[in-house]
Amino acid sequence: MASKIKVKVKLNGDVAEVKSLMMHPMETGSRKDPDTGATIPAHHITQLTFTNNNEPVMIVNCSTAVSRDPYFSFNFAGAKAGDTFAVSWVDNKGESDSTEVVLT
Amino acid sequence: MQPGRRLFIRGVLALAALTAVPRALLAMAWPANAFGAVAASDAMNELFGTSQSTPSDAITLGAPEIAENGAVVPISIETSLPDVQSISVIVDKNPRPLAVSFEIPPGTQANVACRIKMGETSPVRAIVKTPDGLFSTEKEVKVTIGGCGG
Amino acid sequence: MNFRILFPLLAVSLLAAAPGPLLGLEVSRELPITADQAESAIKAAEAVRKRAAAAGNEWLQTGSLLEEAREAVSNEQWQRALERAQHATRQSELAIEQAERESTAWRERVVR
Amino acid sequence: MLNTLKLWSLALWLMWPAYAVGGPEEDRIAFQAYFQARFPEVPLSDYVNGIYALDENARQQWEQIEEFPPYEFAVEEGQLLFDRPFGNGRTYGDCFDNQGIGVRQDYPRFDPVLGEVVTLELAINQCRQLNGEPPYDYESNELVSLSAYMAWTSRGKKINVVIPEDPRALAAYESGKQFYYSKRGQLNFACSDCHVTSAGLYVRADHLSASLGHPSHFPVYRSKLGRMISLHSRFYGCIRDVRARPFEEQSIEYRNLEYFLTYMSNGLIINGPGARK
Repeated sequence: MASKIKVKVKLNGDVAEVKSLMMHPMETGSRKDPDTGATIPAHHITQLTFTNNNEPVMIVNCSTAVSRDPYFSFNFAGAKAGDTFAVSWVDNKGESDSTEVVLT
Repeated sequence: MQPGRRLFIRGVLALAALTAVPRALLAMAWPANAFGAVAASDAMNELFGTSQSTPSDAITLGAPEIAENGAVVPISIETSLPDVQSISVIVDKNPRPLAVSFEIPPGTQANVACRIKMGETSPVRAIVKTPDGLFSTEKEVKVTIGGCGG
Repeated sequence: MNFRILFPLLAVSLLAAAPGPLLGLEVSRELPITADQAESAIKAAEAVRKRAAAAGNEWLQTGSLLEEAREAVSNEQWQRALERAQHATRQSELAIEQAERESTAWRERVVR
Repeated sequence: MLNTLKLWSLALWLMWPAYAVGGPEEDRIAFQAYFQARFPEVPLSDYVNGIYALDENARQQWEQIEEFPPYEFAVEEGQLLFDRPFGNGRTYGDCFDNQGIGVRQDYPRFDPVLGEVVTLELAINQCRQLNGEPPYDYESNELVSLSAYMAWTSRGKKINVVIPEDPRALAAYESGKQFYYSKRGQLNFACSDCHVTSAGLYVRADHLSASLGHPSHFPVYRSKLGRMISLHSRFYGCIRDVRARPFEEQSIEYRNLEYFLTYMSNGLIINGPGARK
């Protein structure tokens, strides 16, 4: 399946401005299914890693209090056109997703 | 409740061991104990070894006064403090107060934004870790009952 | 202006929420309700619900009241079935009145 | 015979201005003027932003969501579906003007053959059936994603709903208008009670949006639900909220309502898909 991570990186000199959005339910574990009344188990991203040319530029540790379809933005220095920028996450069920873009 | 939670945390740790560790670049495993803490001070202790932080004007916390939607509260944190190692967000009145924690390698600017959930009106605190210690700022965000849209 | 909205709103919702006896509905306390009475009340409620629906204005709760009434019948709770059916009937009657009133009253609200 | 025809034409010609004066165009002008008089500080073009035209605090949060809006997934998915040919080799584009790109503003439209109002969602399903494909469920992700993509390609286009000189079209408009202004349900509310009379006021802790511009930004990603919803799904929610039994999506009632409501926003631009709480 195609990655459900979207990433937009804007180069501003050597500073990369990163915005990323990913599809994930981010279930809290305290919601109940409206039809069955059963508790929906927690299902959330635990850790996100952003790398530029394989060097980590940001690691985000998440709880269930990060909103559904999480969004993150940050800036890092030392980027240039042609760099390979990658985003990946793992969640509490061991699922994962990743994507990469070449900076322009 | 407790055994269940411990089991959950063990599960998470096991998963982290299985999936995350091979990625050698990870700085630190997911801090399960800090995220599992029910009291904000416990979350701080688990994450930093202390629950004390120094209020700082050098941190700007962007958060709405009244959240349009408790499920999606946009927040941003920016600081001019040097050598920032991490930025963490604590929502005191959430069932698990530690919401998110950004680990910031050298070269990355201390300027982050994300969207979080808030169960009720609560102080939102940004905790910034530097080699000089923990610094913080806070802002109260009101969460109201929605109208038809909410 | 707010009262113009609130007042009818309150009146209608109070009426609709009120239990049968308050509305002067015949809910006998002395004689036990028979299965026939309960079932004919449901039949009547269903008929008037259909009229409200045909007027394009069935209320939200009416269907579930009728469902509760039928469930009560299957549990042989005739009194409960009758009350639910009568509540549903009253809702549909009010809905039909509302639709009839609105068939002309809406014109006064048109932005001119 | 010829004279009779001429007489009729003359009569129609004489009647036309009278019809126009009491008709949809006069309604639209009055509708837009009402909001402009009510909120003189809000530019007409801002009504496409719904509640965010009237609620500054909520607007700031919405603008942050728009930095990277969650509906982008639906737009992407919609484009994939839109470009994928049917089993017979034809495509959605073949069913629409301009290959379906930038046409959202022309919907809903009156179909003289069917004699009914056809919304974009209905037209998408008609296109599928015409090409031997089963229609989508109106609440399906596929349909709402296709609609999101088609709105996306129409951003900036002026809404241009046409009511042709056909008594059935006018009747459809009038029926939508009656629906809009009629009180219904146990709470005894008309659409206009909230979104005209009380626009900008509180309903519990939220502000009520103005109807002007309502149809410009659908479908929308509801963060409460974590998915995209259609305009008719929003109608469904509103009708349920006033405690009336809602109609089904794409029912004739909702299509006529959309026809009236969208006509009221003629001249504003399409800015869908949108993001809402």
